Parts: sequence; C-alpha cells; structure tokens
Amino acid sequence: MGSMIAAPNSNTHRKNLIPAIGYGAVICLLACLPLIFKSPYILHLFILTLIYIIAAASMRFIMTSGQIPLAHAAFLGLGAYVSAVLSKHMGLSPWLALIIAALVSMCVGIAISFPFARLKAFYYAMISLFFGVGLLQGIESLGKLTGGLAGITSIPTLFNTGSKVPYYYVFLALTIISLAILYRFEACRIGWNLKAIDQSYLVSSSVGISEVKYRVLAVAIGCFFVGLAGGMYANYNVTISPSSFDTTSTLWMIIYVAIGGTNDFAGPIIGTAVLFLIPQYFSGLKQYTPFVSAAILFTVVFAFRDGLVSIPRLIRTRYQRKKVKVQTDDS
Amino acid sequence: MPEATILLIIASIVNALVLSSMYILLALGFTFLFNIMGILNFAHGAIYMIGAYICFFLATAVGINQWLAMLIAVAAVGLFGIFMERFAFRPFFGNINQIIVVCIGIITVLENGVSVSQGFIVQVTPPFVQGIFRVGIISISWERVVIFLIGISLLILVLLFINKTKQGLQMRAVAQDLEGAVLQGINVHFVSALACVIACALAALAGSLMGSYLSLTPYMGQDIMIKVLEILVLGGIGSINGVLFAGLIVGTLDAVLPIMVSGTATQALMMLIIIVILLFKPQGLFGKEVRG
Amino acid sequence: MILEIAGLTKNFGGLTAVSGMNITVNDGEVLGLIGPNGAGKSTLFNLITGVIQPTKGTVVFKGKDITGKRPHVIAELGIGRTFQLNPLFPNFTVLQNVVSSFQIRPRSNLFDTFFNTPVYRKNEAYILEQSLEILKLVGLYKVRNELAKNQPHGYQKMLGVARALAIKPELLLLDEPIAGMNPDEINNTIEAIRRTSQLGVTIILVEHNMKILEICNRVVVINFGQKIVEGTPREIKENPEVIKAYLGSGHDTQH
Amino acid sequence: MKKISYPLALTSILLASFMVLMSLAGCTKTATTTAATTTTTTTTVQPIKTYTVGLLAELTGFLGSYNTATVNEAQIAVDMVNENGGIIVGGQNYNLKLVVEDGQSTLDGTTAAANKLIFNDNVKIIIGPDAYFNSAVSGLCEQNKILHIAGYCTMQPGEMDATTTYTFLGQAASINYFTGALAYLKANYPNVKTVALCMPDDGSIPYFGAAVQKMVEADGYTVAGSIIGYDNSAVDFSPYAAKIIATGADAVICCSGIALPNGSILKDVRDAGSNMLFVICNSTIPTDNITVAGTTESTNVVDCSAAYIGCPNPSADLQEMIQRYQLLVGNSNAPLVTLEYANPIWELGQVLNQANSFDPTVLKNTFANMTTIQTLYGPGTISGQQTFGINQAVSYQLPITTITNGVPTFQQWEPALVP
Repeated sequence: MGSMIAAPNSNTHRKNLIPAIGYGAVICLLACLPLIFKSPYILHLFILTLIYIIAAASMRFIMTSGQIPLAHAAFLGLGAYVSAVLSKHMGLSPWLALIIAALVSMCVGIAISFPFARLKAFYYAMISLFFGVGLLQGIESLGKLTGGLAGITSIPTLFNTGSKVPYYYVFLALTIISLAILYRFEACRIGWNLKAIDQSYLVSSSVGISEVKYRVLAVAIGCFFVGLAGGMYANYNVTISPSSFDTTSTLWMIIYVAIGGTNDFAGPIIGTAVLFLIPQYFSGLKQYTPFVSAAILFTVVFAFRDGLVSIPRLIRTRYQRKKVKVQTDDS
Repeated sequence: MPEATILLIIASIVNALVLSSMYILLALGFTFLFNIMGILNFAHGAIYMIGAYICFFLATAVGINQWLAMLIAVAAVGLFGIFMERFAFRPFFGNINQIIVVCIGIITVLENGVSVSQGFIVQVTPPFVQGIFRVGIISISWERVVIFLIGISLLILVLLFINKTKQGLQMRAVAQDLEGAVLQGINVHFVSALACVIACALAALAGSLMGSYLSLTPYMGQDIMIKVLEILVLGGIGSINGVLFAGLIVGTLDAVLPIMVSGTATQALMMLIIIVILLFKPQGLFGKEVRG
Repeated sequence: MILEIAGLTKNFGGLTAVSGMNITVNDGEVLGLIGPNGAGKSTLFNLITGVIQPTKGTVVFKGKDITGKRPHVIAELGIGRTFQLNPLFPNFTVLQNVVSSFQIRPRSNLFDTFFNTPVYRKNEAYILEQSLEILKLVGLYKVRNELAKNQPHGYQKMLGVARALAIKPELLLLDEPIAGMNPDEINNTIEAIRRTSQLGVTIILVEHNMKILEICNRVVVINFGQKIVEGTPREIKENPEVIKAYLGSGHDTQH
Repeated sequence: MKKISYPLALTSILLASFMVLMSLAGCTKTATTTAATTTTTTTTVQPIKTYTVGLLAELTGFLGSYNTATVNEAQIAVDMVNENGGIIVGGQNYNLKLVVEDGQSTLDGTTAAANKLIFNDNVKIIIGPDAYFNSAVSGLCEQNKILHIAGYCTMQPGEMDATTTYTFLGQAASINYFTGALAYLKANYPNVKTVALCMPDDGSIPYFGAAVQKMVEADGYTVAGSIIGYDNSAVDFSPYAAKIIATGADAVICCSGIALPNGSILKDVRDAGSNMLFVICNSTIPTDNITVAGTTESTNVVDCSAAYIGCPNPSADLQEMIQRYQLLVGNSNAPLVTLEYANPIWELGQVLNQANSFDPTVLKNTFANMTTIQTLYGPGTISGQQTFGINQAVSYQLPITTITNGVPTFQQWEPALVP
C-alpha cells in the first residue's frame, strides 16, 4: 500500500476497478431517483441535500489541513448573496452569476487566509468564526441591496420551468464533478502535504512544505466550492436570508462532517444525507422534530466515535472476531 | 456641552459597566473550562438560558422569593455541570468536533425543550429590586446598580478562590501543565468537574439576573455565546486579567456602538474591531508569547 | 566553510537564550554542540532553521545570508534538521513519513500534481525508490508500512534522520539524536550518522551525552547561551570548564 | 490522517443512498395520506367531506412558542367554522381540515415548507406565514395559482404588491396598528410636535419605515433624527433608549416589533429618567408590554394593539374564541395571542361559501370583489390600494389603550383603515 500514498499512480488505477464500478452503480442509482420519486417536494429535498453535500465536503477539505473554518456557512451565504445580487439587481445570467459567486468566495477566502495563516488551530477557528459573523452582519446591514434580515426574494432561477428535474440532474452533475475534484486534491501530494501540516507544521516546514502556501490553497479550494454551492442554493431556492448562514449553520456543517466521519472522504456525504433527510422524514412531529436530530447526534457520537462511515468497519471487525473465536473453540 | 449629550455619555458609561460585569461573569466560567480541560463548551449560552428559566419558573409558578429562586437555580445548574463534565466532556476529551456535536445536541434539546414546554407567554423574572436611583441629572434603575454590584463582588470572590484556595491553585496548575499536575497527584477529574460546576453556576447566576433585567426567550443564549467567545479570545487563553479586560472592552463596544451606527451594522463593526486586534496580537491581549 | 554564524543573539522577553554566538562550520565535518539542558542548543537550531527570528546577528549559508528566512525556504537551500521531541508525522506510516518529506528534489508543480501527468508519476516513482533506499540506510526498511507513532523511541529518532535526509541536505542539524536510547540503539545511530557523513553531508549535532564525541571532528561547548570552549573531542574531554559546566548544572557525563 | 479506503467509501455511500430511499419512501407515504380524505361523522345523515387547507407557521426557531399558540387559535377557528355548518360547495357539505408545516422562523425554512404544502400535501389554499416571511410564499402561490391569506405583513418587497394577485392580507398588519396609533395621537395629543420613530432593523426600514415617515410628516409632525433601527437580537436595549432620549422628541413611536424590544426600550427610557410620551403600535397586547417593561416604568403610554381581554367585546365570535382558547390552555384568564391565523381562516370560511367553489382563481376573484367581510374582531373592510398597490388587505377597528403606572385603560375603537 505504501506505493499508493504519494500518488495513486498507474497500478493503483487497475487496483480500483471494482470500487469504480461500485461508484458507477451508485451514480446510476442517483440518476434514476427522479424516475422513482415523482413528487417535486422529494426532489426539492434531494437538491438541497446535494448542495449541502458540496458545502460539507469542501469544509472537510479545509479541515484536513488542521484549520477549522467556522466561517464556512458565511461563505455559503457570500456565494448565495453574490449570485443573487448579480442575477437580480445587475441582471446577469444566473449561470454566469453562479461562477462569479464561486470566484468571489474564493478570492475573499484567499484574502483573509493570508493574514489568518499566522494563527494556529484554536485561534484560527475563533477568528474565522468572528469573520463569519461579521461578514454575515455586514451583508445584512447593506439595506435595500440585500434586504437585511428579511433577505432577498424572487431571485432569477437557472431554468424557467416549474419542474425540478432539470435542477436535480444539473446539480447532481455539479456535485459529482466537485467531489471528484476535491477527491483528486486529497489523494495527490497536495492532500498529503495538507495532512502533514495538520500533524506538525514544524516538521513539515523543516522539509520544505510552505505552511502558508498550502493553508491558503486549502482555504481557496474549499471556499470556491462552498461559494459554488451558495450560488446554486440562491438560484434554485429563489429566496435567501442571513439566518440560514449563521454560526449555528456552520456548527451544523461541522456536525454533518463529524457525524459522517472526519477521516474519510465519504464522511460528509453520508453525514449530510442522514442528518438532512431523516429529520425531514419526521417533520410530521412539527415542533418536536429538532429532538429527532438531537437523538441522531447523541446516538452516533456515543455509539460510533469515528462517525457513520466506521459502521461497516465495526461490523467487519466484529465478524472477524467471531470467526477467530470459533476457530479457537475448535482447537 | 448640551445636557442631552452629557446624559447620553453617562448612560453609555452605566450600560457599559453593567453589561461588562455580566459578560465577565459568563466568560470567567467558560474560560475556566477551556483553560483546564481545553473544552469549548458551546452550550454555555444554553446553560445561561436554562438558569434564567429555572429562576423564572421558581419565582413565578412556584412563587418563592426570587433571591432564593436564584440560589436554587444556581445550585441546580451547578449539578447539571457535573453531569455534563462526566457524560459530555470527559468521553470526548481533546476532540473538538465531537465536543461540538455533543454541545449542539445539548443546545437543541434545551432550547426546543424550553420553547415547547413554556408555550407563548411573555416571561420576565420579577425584579430583584424596585425603584430608580437619582443623582442630579443622572438616573439609573436600582436593578442595574444591584446587578453591577453582584457581578463585581462575585468576580472578586472567584479571583480570591483561584488565587487563595487549594482547589484554585490546583486549577491553575492543571491549566498550566496537565502532565505536571497529574504527576503532582492532583485529581484532574475532580478539578475539571469543579471547573464545570463553577462555569455553569456562574452562567446560571448571570442568566437569573439578566432574566429580570431583560425578558426571557429560549434563544437568549445564542448571542451571549458569541460574546463569551470574543472575550475568551480577545483576553488571551489562560489569562484571568485578560478576561476582565476583554469583558470591559466588549461590554463597552456593545453599549456604545449602537448609538453610533444603526441596528445590524453594530455586530459587523464589532467583529471588524476584534479581528484587527487579533491580527496585531495573535495571542490575545494578555496571552503569553509562544517560544519556538 | 559552509555555515557562518556571527554575533547571533535571541532574547525571550527578559532572558537571553543565545547571546553573541559565533560559530563557523567547515565543509563535510561533523561538529558537535554540547552543553547542559537549557544551554540554548535547541534555540540555536531554531534560529538557524528560521523557526524563530533572531534578535540580532547573522547566519550565512554557503555565502548566502539566510538570517530570518522562512523555515521552508531554508530547507530548500539544503539545510535539513531533526527535532528533539515528536520528530515525525505520527499518523503516517514510516514510508509515508519519508515519501512526504521529499518536497524539493524533485518537486512537481501543482498542475502536474493535480492532473497526474507523466512528469508527476515519474517523480513519485523516483521518490518511492529513493525513500526505500534511505529506509535501508537507517535500518527501518522492515517496519516501513507500520504507523510511525507506534514505533519505539529509537526508531522514531532514526526516522527523523531519514526524513531530514529526504530533502538531500548539504548541512544536517541533528537535535539530540541519541538522547534516551539504549546502548545498542546508540551504536546503530552513531553508525548511521557516520555513514551519512561519508556521503559528504556536513553534520552539526547537539547532545549533552558525551558519548557522541567519538564521531565529532570538532566540538563546541556552550552554556547559558554562550560559547565556552571549542576544540577537538580530546581537548574538550580534559577541559576543566566543561567539566565544571556539567557538574555545575548537576548533570553526569555518562547517560 | 488515515488513508482513504475505497471499499469503505463505497459501502458507506451505498448505506447513505439506502437510508435516503428509506426516508423518502416514508415521505411519499405521508404525501399520499395527507391528500383530501373522506370521513363520515355520525352526527349528520349526509356524509361530510373534509377539505384540507395548508397552514404555514413558524413552529420552531425564535417565533416557535408564539406560533405554537397562534396555531392553537387557528385550530379553534377551524372547529368554529365547521360547527357553524362548515363549508357548502356545490350543495356538498365540507369540514375544513388543517395541515400545518413548520417554517423554522427563517425565510428559507418557510420556502421549504411552502414547497412541501404545495407539492407534497397538494393544498390549494395556504394560510400564513408570520412576520416578513410572506415574500417566500406569495411568489410561489402566484406561480402555482394557490390562494394565499397572510397573517401578517411588514411591507417587504415581494410580500404583497400588484403582482401577487393570489395573496390577501387577512389580518391587521404593522401598518394598520400604526395608522390607528397616529390617528389617536393627532386627535388627543395636540402638544406633540416632534416624534422619534423606532422599529426593528429587519430590512423593513427602507419600505415600511419610509411609508411610516411619509404618513407622520403628512400629518404635520417633524421626525426627530433619522429612524432608529434596533437589532432584534441585541442583549441590552438601553443604548437605543439613550439614543431615543438624545433626539429630544416629544414622543416616540415604536412601530411593529414584538413585546420584548418594545417593552425593554420603554423600561430603559423610563429608567434613564425620561417621561416622554411612548406610543407602541404592534399586535402584542398591552399587558405583554407591561410585563416586559414593569409596572412602575409603564406609564404615559399609548398602545394600539390587537383586541384583548378587558376591552369592550367587539363580537360574539371573539367571545366564543376566547372561551374555547382558555378551555384549551386550561387557564381561565389566559389572554388570546393575536389570532393571526385564526382570523384569516374565519374569513376564508365566508369566502368559500360565497364563491361556492374550491378553485383558487374563483376564490381570489370573489375575495377581491368583496368590499366588507366579517372578522373575529367585528366588521372588516377590504382596502390597501395606496399602500400595497392592490386592494386585498382586510382592516378592522383596533382598540386604543393608554397605560398609567402599569394599568391599561381602554380609550376607544380606532377604524385603522389601510390607505
């Protein structure tokens, strides 16, 4: 396996044929969902899930470099607002606005992470938290442009059909592309350098890894994708308001990642799917619904420390232990 | 200078002092917890809220004297602190993500629990003291004066506790160097439990006081939480003086900024100021310089 | 002459960790820096490698002033170092530690890296084989696929050296390479260091264990951030000041 | 950092999609069941069908407890409509049935809930939502031809204007309360010349604030300073109180907002030693404001609010409502909240009966052509052309109350007609 660490070079590609097929199957399954579920509301849920998956995955990518970006929801908001303002007030095409939103978010991310790169783990988390709150309040205080607490409504949409199916397929494609890119970044040497910095910035700088360069790179990439997600959100949801990008939402994003599993690329994907959709299933409970999410949180955090992705591993080990036990009984 | 302006200035000073004393009370406990166990108790605000509600409930529904109610609330929430230390923090020592998960779980339960159980009544704890205190053109409600005095005296008590008593010294030892403290034979779990109790008790106390001075909502903790974090970071980790000083700064900003700019812009300005300070002093105002 | 330190000084608030240090290091030699704990040896290393900024004084490497440069820049110039405490990436395997320490020679740019171009693959293949070479050299080949944090203390120290070698250094700074090792670990380490220096790498090593002297061509004794004496290992062994310094600081010479 | 293991990722993704399928299977099931169902009640001979109406309320978040109460009122209103003979459309007798969705007190949450009501619960009529969240619903309703009767309105863009023909305002909104208060102020306080305006900084200042300022100046008052917008989530409101006093106005008018900020500001103004005339105009009843401000501080206050226990009884229906509500919450003197969902439902009943159809377009036309309608607060008129650009806001008389030393005294009914 040692050969895989630096780069998945040629031979590993062959090695991963089976998983590749597996991924293909999953993608096909996801592509078929609109045929299975006709209700637009369910598609609506799917689409939101896809958006949050991009956000959570990009957040985890930043976290691999040992930085906890507590401004991430604010960046989602930044993307959303930029896209909304451009497409509504400036009359740009929503598609263009989407890209610009991602780029703006990335630029802001780069701009702040140069000064912030001086700050280590906890202080970085806190200063980014403050930046997030400040950014959001700043957006909120822009009066007519952003509509304050009440947010922006009737944002131009990507398609002018009432149907949600095109959104689903486009967003599914965007999600898959984003995840693929993030995955590649993580699997190649860039990802390993980030992890090295996370483990010891002293040691990594002593072998010539530029700490600042890679931390900024991580934030830039993360913010680009979260900005993209924000733009998607705005131009799909047609209404946005600051309250959905506040500190609580950031913490929920962290939860999406942590519940899924921080150490695994699939973590945020699963965490988001579970934590976003299961409470929706119980939405009949009205004001008692939040308790369902709380129950999930406690169950997972106490039962599976490494998140939901560790369940198969746990099962496997349990099974193996049984086998061993049986053998010992025989002998 | 016109009288209106003078009044404005005086009022701002008073507000600054009262707010600061509350913020410092809250932040002290939180900082304890962070220094000693390295735990960011994101549920601190929710605990402040629950303290306020317990006091309110005892003072109105049960109908006992609100001072007594406050004491009971403090005690009850203090016990809850032990529970949290044992079941929420100790198992996840040093893993910030899992701590966040647990804290959000606790917040969700507490806030929605209160929101569901209370129903819609506008809730205010009966005032601890009545009347208005007048000197010349200055006029302050006794309530604020009392809150301020209680805040200050508690600060002094806590500082004495940290600096004079055995447990206090142990806390500082643990905060400075965990392994060393363990080698010294200090029972870390006891110390951290103690810290948790103090943190929660102070939060509950602040909550009860503010509950009469403002009115109660299940979400009153959320904004306070950010303030507490600001104070912790601004003051610099591991420094009590830092907390006092940062508390004063944040309180003053909160009392003065709204007069200058309108509504939501205040928070943005506040954050800007704090970020700038942090960039010039990355370790906070009173934080120690790290040796390479 | 490969490294020249002139009047190097560092104050931490009140106390002076290093004051007016002057040291010159010649090509290919093994220079020992000895002195009791807190004498300022590690601080000196941190000053040379740019981890902390000197208060005053200059560090010149191969005629190039590197005073106050960022650590990764100094590493690129060819100064490798090991650390006294946690010298590695604990959650990587031993091999991953070395491979991820190959950052400079060769280095593939972000484009090649992301798109997995032939250049990148060639580099990585080369890095892999080089890493295995180095692991053979320091004798960690057999544990190459185990997690670094699970290795015994001696192995971790050696892995530190291996990582430092991965940047193909011309000057290697070893911070207490044999501290806390058992005798045969010490012998292996010393053997490895000797082999490394035979490859033409200039080595500065910090120790307060006198046993290290046997591989040094030259020794500098420092205490309280100042140079006490300088000379061959033999001279040093007899020097009364040195003995005083050690006994004074309550250290016994044999660890 | 652990190396990514492909099989693990794969299995987990499969797991995820599995759970997704599970939960969504659930959703579809609920979807099919919540559509219009037929039940026979033993009381009547002829089977009574039930007709499902969507209620969009903010059950969680900062409006949670408040809306939980107003939803209870809504349920009572539904019962009252059903017991007064229900709805008769095409000779067939229908009972109304509510399906409630939670908007989580955020605009996006409300959007999601509206989507769910329209696409999952398949309702054709939506009551609510609260506060400034209409902007998330009106557009959707216009697009999908759904009748939308709002419970409140802060005049944010997109909430209610000439383009939202399917949207009606079934309940007095901030503008009504302000109109009432201003009329009373003009008639009874001739010595007030300058007023300070104070309202939540929730984005409505450029719209509602502007309208208010125009009306104040039209009545010959001068506005002291600019409009004072407070941060709804502020920990302490005394800075704003200080700011208000510093304007040196004769009176301050707190437009819209809820009891917490308004009461706190009143308290802080009095504590700071000023005894200026304090005008509160919002839906929260006087007693709530007194609770927040404290008895000694609540004096020299004019309050234009929703009808409350203690004011002369405007209608028998309201009396009925109050009794049932007190029965429900098990408190013999519990005040009503605001009927912000109950009143629209009460009106909806009349509209349905008059239109004799469930087709939203027919309903909308009927509603728009009605000039008067019976509200729970007594007779109501439909107006709003000048304010909203569309004649679809229901107004009715509002009680004016003065408060002295914590004692509210009813003064008069003010016909607070939306211009």
